[in-house]
Amino acid sequence: MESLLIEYLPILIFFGIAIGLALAMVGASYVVARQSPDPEKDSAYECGFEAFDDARSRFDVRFYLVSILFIIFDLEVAFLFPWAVSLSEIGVFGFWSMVVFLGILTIGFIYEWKKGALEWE
Amino acid sequence: MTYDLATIAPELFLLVSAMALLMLGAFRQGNPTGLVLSLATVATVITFVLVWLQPTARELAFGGLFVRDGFGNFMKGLILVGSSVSLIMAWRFIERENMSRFEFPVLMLFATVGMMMMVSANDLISLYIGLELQSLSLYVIAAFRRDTLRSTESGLKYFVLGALSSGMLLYGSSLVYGFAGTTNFNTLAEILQQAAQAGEAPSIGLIVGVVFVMAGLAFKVGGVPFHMWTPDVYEGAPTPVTAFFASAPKIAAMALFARVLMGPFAELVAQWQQVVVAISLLSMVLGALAAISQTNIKRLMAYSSIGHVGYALIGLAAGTEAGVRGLAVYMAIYLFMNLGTFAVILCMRQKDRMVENIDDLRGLSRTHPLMALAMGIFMFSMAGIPPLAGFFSKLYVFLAAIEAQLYTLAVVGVLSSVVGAFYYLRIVKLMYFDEPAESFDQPFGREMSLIMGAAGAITLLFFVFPSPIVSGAEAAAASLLAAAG
Amino acid sequence: MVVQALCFYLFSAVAIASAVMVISSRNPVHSVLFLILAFFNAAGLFVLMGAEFLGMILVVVYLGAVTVLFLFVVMMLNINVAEMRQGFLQYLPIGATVGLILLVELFMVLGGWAISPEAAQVAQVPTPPPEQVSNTAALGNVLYTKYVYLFQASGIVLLVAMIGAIVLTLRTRTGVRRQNLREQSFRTRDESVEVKKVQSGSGV
Amino acid sequence: MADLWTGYLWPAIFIVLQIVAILVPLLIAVAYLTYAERKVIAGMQLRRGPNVVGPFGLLQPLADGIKLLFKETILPAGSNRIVFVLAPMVTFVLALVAWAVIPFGPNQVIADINVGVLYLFAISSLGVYGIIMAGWASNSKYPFLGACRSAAQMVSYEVSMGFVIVSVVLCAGTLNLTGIVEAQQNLWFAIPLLPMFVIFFISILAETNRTPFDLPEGESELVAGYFVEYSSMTFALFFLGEYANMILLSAITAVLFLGGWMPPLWIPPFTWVPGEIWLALKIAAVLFVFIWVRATLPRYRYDQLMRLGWKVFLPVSLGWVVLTAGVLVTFDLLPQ
Repeated sequence: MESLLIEYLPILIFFGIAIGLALAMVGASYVVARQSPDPEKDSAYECGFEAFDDARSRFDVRFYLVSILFIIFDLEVAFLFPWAVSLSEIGVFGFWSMVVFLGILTIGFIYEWKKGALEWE
Repeated sequence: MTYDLATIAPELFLLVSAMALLMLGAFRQGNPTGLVLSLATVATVITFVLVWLQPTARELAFGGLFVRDGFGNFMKGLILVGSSVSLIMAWRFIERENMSRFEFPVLMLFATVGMMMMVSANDLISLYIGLELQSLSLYVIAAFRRDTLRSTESGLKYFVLGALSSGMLLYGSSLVYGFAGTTNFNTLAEILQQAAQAGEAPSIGLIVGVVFVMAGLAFKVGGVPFHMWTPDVYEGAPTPVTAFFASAPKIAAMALFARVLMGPFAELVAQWQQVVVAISLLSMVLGALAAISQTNIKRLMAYSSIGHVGYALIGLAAGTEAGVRGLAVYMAIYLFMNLGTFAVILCMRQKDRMVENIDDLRGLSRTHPLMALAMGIFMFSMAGIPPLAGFFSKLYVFLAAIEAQLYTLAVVGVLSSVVGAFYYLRIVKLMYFDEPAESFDQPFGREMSLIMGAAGAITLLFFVFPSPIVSGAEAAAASLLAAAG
Repeated sequence: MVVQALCFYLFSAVAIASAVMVISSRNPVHSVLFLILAFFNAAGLFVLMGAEFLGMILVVVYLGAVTVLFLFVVMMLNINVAEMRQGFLQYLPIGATVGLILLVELFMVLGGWAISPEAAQVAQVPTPPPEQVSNTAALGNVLYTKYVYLFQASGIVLLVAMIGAIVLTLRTRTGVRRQNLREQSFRTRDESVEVKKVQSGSGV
Repeated sequence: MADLWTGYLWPAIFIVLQIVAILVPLLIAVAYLTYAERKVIAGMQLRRGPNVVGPFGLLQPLADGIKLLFKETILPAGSNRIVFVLAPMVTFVLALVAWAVIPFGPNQVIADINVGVLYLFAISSLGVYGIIMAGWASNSKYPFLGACRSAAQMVSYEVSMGFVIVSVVLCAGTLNLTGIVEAQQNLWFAIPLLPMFVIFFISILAETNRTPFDLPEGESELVAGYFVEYSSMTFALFFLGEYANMILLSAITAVLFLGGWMPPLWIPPFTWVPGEIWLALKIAAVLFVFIWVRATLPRYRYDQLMRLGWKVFLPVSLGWVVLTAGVLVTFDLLPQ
């Protein structure tokens, strides 16, 4: 238990150092460089016109669909990891158990394919 | 392992057919909905036969995660009747109402599999997964007409509150696991028995956990104070879906309720009894009072179902074999009355549109005498007028309550059924004594008449041939109690 | 040991603080960002408990996938927070009461933290110590064999989720011209090219 | 007091030194990767590339860095400032911290955790946040569109990356990166898992938004994608983060498929070279392919990109996982 956690300590420190470095770099530039904001410079990049409205209002349901399908397949991957590690323990039964599981999800995948959910237009 | 597969044969069959139908729908050219729907109905019927053929001896599968016993078989049979009849009622509906997509029957089948898994759960984890499979499919079915505001709203409401209740159930289960060290029902029962023999009071954490689990289940059966979703969801969901919601999931959740409380937590009866009594009392009273002012028939049925849940819970509150038998009989009869009523509601169409106002039933006796007769039977039966089936179902639970000395419960039950009779009889009055409104569209379809007729006959003739249901319920109760004891 | 305790307090303090910010911040996107922070610290807590696999999977699944979805939805729907606030204030008393009751219950539970000896015995499921078997392998050793029923059932739940997502969100637009790879690759010269003799002096 | 020093401070200082020993070369490598990219592409296009600042233009990256440092940090008017500044930091930090688990040689790794592969997978799945946050916080159309595209793209390719990693884990029998490298003692996984290797490489191109999958930044349509509004050091952080990510993913490729620190053959001239050098060479080779691809291939169309991810890579990699496992189980080749 202890030894397990000791290995994670450097990661924590690494995070600390990386965050510190990022802050230092942005901060240094902010201090060193001359800051002279003006409204034209600070306006959003457009084709020359003023922005008509808020940029964040478009909602394309496809992005939603892609990310929900991603969640499902990501879970599938999450199930695969322990299986891959302990396949030698659980042997043939474990293998077929996973094949059935993947088969169920493949049915879903085929269904998606046929419904055209995987196509971007 | 092959042995285990035989134990879950009905579930397995239904599951495989659901997946096969999904593929069929995806690959078939044209609109495959009609075909998928009829095949789905056939699949539920075959599954019903498979359940029928299953031995009633108690048997564990998959290392105690799954149990098959007489109680489970009885309840699964009811669930399958509910699903198949709802599927039949959907035949015409989904074509007419522009929701003709083959996913509908497939999701119904998945929901049914989930319910069967719930009923057979012998572990908190398998309980949860069965419940989620059921709920997830139902959320989608409720919102199936995604272009209508009411359907999406009902789906969303159902989802948000359902997710909340699942969360509570899960939280409760984790507390139970934390304090008892196991999620298996048999082991839980053993631990609690040992603790009781050693004279220890059950730890408070365990009790809190059980209460949370009960709150989650009460949500699923729609008992007060966890009923808020019922009227909105019933009103918004497409009508065959409402019929389904009011029948099969209710039975599954009720069966689960009974299994959880009478099985692993049988020793804690003193603790959970008060909660069940409270839910039952509140549901009966609210179901009776709130229904009076309703004008929409689907909302009315929602409140009526809340009330029925209250009555059924009386049987559970008794915590005895007689009580569970009462519960089983109640749910069986409720199923038939309910399906019949929804068949009538589904026939309420004017000018090619569904109408849902109670007033639209005015003078039905003159325009459609047979339909009015059937509806009258269902209403009288729901009100509990002898000698119809509804009377006996109430009788069984009240007797169980009195036997268990829960007099308040029995008295309030009788009183609220008197109040409830008011709105049931109002419908009868509308049908028989008011001037006819516009007549409903013809024809309804032969299957509708068949459902109404069959349900009416069962409700009417129950007192002549009570034995199939009652003896079945008796065996079911005995097998549940045998496992606990 | 001290470092471990310090990490625990760090992670749990940040997790709780960001959880509070999730419900109290004015901008829904900020809420989601705080949710990310809360999950991240929860993953840290998992690792502290020695459940490294769960910690990582929490990051992969919840942060890498679920919150991305949240963020997408919240970003693209302009949610009017002020409107939501009104309801919030209206129901605050009830909500606070329920919350308080739950809190009291929780304390009662903690107060009664005594597992009966019988329970402790049963609870001693033979879990191998982390030195011998990494907890990923420990999970793998039972999940696909002993708990195969639950494993397959969760596969079905995922299948239903896929169907549900498509039933509720997929809209096929008509009139979209898609690339047809088959057609493109199996096109022959004869189908697409026509050789014509053109008389000089006159057009085609 | 002595206890405090021996028990806590010395180890901590040691760890910090190790980290610095990785970070400094890494940042230098990032700087010179930009230089290398320009030089290589120039070479492929028969140009000379940077050649003014210092001998052969070698000081060019430094000059670029200093220039960016002295620029004004612009915070767009409609933006959400905190998130706006946070976004590049997220990208940068994530690109760095993943290095904690990369093994440079036997026992030469900062954090030798049991679930190293998962840690990398987790960190790379977080990479999408920097981009989404940038796109949203800028409150400008191009960044927002770029961020949406980028997020959907990264997410789509991550699934097949996951399957590829699983197939490697199957062959290695462990999630520990050192263990994975050691399992390639006799045979690099790139050979038995060749299709997976190819899929993995193409997926990391998409994951880092590189050509031919650089639609999120497509200059000709989205100006510069999600970092249109960035300037100065916030821009530099994105830039550094992206290139550090490229190096990181090349390192992961080397570790998972190309035997990490191991020489290609265990015979004298190869075994004389230390492991770190081998790893560096492998990383450089993969990076060269990155640049080569950029110089050669045109950009994908978005629907083609999604199709490649979902309809080709996903089924193929999933099928390959099952195939690998099947072969391993049938012929009893599973690592114990």
